Amino acid sequence: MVDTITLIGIYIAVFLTLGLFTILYKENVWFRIAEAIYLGLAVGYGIAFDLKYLRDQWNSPWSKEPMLMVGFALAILVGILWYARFNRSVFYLYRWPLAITVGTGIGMALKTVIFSQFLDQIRPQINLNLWLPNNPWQSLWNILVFLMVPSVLLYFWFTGSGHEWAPMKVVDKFARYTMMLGFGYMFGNAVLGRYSLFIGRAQFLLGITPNPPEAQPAFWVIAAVMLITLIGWDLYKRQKS
Amino acid sequence: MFEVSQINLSDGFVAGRMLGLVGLLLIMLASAYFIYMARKGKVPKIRRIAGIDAIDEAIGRAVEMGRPVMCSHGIAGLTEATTGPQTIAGLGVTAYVAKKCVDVSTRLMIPVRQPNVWPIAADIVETAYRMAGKPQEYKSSDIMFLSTDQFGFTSSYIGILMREKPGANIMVGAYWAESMQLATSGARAGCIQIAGTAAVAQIPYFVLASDYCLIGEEIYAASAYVSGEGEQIASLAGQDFGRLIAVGIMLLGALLNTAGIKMIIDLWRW
Amino acid sequence: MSSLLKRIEIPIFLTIVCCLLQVVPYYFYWKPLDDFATREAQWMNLIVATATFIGLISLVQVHGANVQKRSKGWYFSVVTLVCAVSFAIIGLPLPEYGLGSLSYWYLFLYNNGQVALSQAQFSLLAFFMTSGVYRAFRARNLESGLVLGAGILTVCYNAPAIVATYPFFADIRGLLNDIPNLALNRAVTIGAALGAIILAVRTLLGIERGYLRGGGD
Amino acid sequence: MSIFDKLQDIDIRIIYLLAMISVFYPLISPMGLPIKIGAQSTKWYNYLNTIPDGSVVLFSPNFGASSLSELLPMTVATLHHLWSKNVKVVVVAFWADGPIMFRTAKGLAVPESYGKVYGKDYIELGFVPNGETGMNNLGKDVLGTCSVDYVNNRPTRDYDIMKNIKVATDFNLVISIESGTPGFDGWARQWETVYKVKFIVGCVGVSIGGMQPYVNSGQIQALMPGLSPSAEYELLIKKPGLGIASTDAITMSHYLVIAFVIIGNVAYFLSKLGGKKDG
Repeated sequence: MVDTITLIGIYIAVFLTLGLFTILYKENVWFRIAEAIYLGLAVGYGIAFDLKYLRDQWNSPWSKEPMLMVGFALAILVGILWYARFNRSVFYLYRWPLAITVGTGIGMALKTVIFSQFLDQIRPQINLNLWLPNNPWQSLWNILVFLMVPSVLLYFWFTGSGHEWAPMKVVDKFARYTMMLGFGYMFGNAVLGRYSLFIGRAQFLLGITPNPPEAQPAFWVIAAVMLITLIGWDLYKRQKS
Repeated sequence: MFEVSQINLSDGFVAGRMLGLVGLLLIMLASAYFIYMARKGKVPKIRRIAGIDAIDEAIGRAVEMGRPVMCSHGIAGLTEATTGPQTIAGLGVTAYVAKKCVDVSTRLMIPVRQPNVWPIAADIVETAYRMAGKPQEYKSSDIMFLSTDQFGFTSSYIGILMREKPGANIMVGAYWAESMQLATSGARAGCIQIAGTAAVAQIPYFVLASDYCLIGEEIYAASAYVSGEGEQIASLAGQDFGRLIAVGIMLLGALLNTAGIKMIIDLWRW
Repeated sequence: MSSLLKRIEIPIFLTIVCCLLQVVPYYFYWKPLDDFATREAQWMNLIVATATFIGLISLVQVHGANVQKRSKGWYFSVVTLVCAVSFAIIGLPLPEYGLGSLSYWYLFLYNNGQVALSQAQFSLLAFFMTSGVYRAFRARNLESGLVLGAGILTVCYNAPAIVATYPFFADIRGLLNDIPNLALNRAVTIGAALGAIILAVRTLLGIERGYLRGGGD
Repeated sequence: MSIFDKLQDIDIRIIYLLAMISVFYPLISPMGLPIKIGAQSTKWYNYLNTIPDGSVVLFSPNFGASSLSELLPMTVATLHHLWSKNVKVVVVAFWADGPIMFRTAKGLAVPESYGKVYGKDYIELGFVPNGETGMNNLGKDVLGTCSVDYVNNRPTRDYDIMKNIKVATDFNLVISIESGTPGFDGWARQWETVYKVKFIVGCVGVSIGGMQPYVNSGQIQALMPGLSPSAEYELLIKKPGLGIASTDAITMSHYLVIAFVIIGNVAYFLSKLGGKKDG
């Protein structure tokens, strides 16, 4: 048997879960309650999280040396400039922290994308062996990859009039077929992933171990209340009109 | 794959990273060259990108139906290496949409996830109103900060779609698992939808559930394309130049490799 | 003074300096510079974290106005505001005062509120997925037929009972995974890298307008 | 409107209701549909089996509440497997909610029930911020990056287990259970490349496409993608849990998806045929 507060917690969790699920029927008051709570909690969570981050950073490493302390204070001061946006006369100052953020971000992107997303992706293409006498099937697969990657790349050619060139039309077709197969595959995989999540929630609602068994009665009660009110409200409105 | 060593670096150029540096400089300089040529009046022709052309149509539809327009720049921040640039690209599209919506006097709603992106979105819309000479019509409450929580953002976004029933829902930027929910809910609310992302895993949902889809790098081209400015369009020629290098090395390298010549792969040791 | 501070060149200059600071020591190593770049990246994270209250301010602007005007559904706005403020306070990083992320009430709200809600919202995807599959998976032409075929074969592989009975689905899925999926991912990744590099060029040259000047001049 | 047109346009709420039934029904009354142990889970199982006694394993739960349903079963099963062996486990998360997620998993695979002692056989070092930069820092200096532990807030160096763990090379294996970034690419760049530390990855099903290149290149030693392999793994270690409990529901829901695709397409073709006849 669990204590009362835990039990209340379970009822709250079940209520919020089902509240969000009711959007599947239509926009309604239960969904709006759950949505409002979610919105509030998430904003509160974000603030708590960021402040904890700042405090942890202060503890280690920023409070270790005087120079770093100055740096920390400076960061907070620059950070306060974000809020200049809310003042009409100095609003443009928010662009300074923004510029620092964007500049650093682009810098970090520039140094890594060329490796992880460009050269390291080209490299396995170069390593393809198109002729494996002992393994004709593998040769065929390699040739397909050898053709597919460049054709998809060329499909996105933006400038000039290359796409009107007849051989390019073939390349474009081939690229589209490749993409469609790839998209289908990714989509098929996602079905499993998404159902896994729902199954997890369903296991919670049914109180299947290790979830608390108290969740199941809560589920039936709250689901019944929500269903009756939703359908009842609809019928009532239909009768009135 | 990553032979770059991070320990025991000595001062000077870093071995193993030179090919990257050369590649980076080549692509950047090529693009700078095309931009320079554009300033001199030589702007390359650009092919039509259906998804981007559809933005005007979508806004027009929303106006006809008397409904607002919803435009999202994705849910990523500005700093992450792969997603930050997508947010910037999304904001470029947002700027265009804002201008159009102000022109036709349609309400524009922008849902925001990252606190530090909110001021930019607000600035974009306010500037659009100011430039059209009607700053008093700007409402900061339409730049809606929803939540930093991924699914908190999603549930509110869906709620707004269902309640406000916008005529157009334009989403360009970095998206993760919420892509499917947003696109399906938009379709259910009857929006005409244009969606684009460079997050590969999310593209299939956008392809299936939206009316027009920008795939991968098309979103980076989008802000240049909609601006209609020569310099920006010219930068895309740099992108094509990089593409040409990639395709050339790939094809040649694999052929040589099959013939037993490992010349090109040795470049990776630079 | 203010007209000087207002100049757009200042943020563009900051952007360029911060960008180069990250890139240069990566290729041309000089320990003091590299250490400084690492420190600057951490420093920037502090600046980003400082922006956290913008969310709350915007929330109060929107929902506070709702409550004040008693506009439609204002009571939901009250709920939102109360939840936001109370969770933020309970989560303040002050364990000395019984607050913070390990406190009883924080974990109570986190586990029963945040966890329940985010899982529920995430799991709704299963439904959207099913209706999406049903509506969009039509073999209208060869291309949509390919999406459909690849998708349905993968679904078959992922169902434990199906693949246990018909193991050949595993082989088909292997081919789909290793050929078109690999090729697509690789090509889009390379293209996205190119896009990001060119976007950086535009930003560094100051011609990318979206993020910096509100899209105007 | 013909029956075929109607079948092409079933009310979305009926679809949702059937989807719900396809999951709830098998959970309420399990059907025991067949399940076959596949290659991925076997590889994972064998890989963990071959870790020599006395190894040090870095266990990294990099996910949050929203992915808990999909990743918890494999986390719990892997922990059962680890506790049953004579290895030391250091838990570090690069995802803010990671430490809380580990607590949930630890409650289901209790180390003490295997005679493991906190601080001697395993330790929780909490969350390291800044993603990949954090991984890099941890590799260079474990004690400096995590100066205090998560559970008691005591200096890390005071614990027995940390006596010989200073840098990345002191670890024999990294196990990362993850739902996004920071994740496998960070491990590849910061640990595998630099220190040649082997790593294995458990991920959500949707990530498998992006990981494939790394598995092909041999950087990821073993991959556990999503719930179905988790269930097989539970069978392998003979600890049936949430994964096994889910398999019927997975199969039933997938049957439903297949059925809808078939209904939609057959109706589409028949109505097109019918349309031609009329015209």
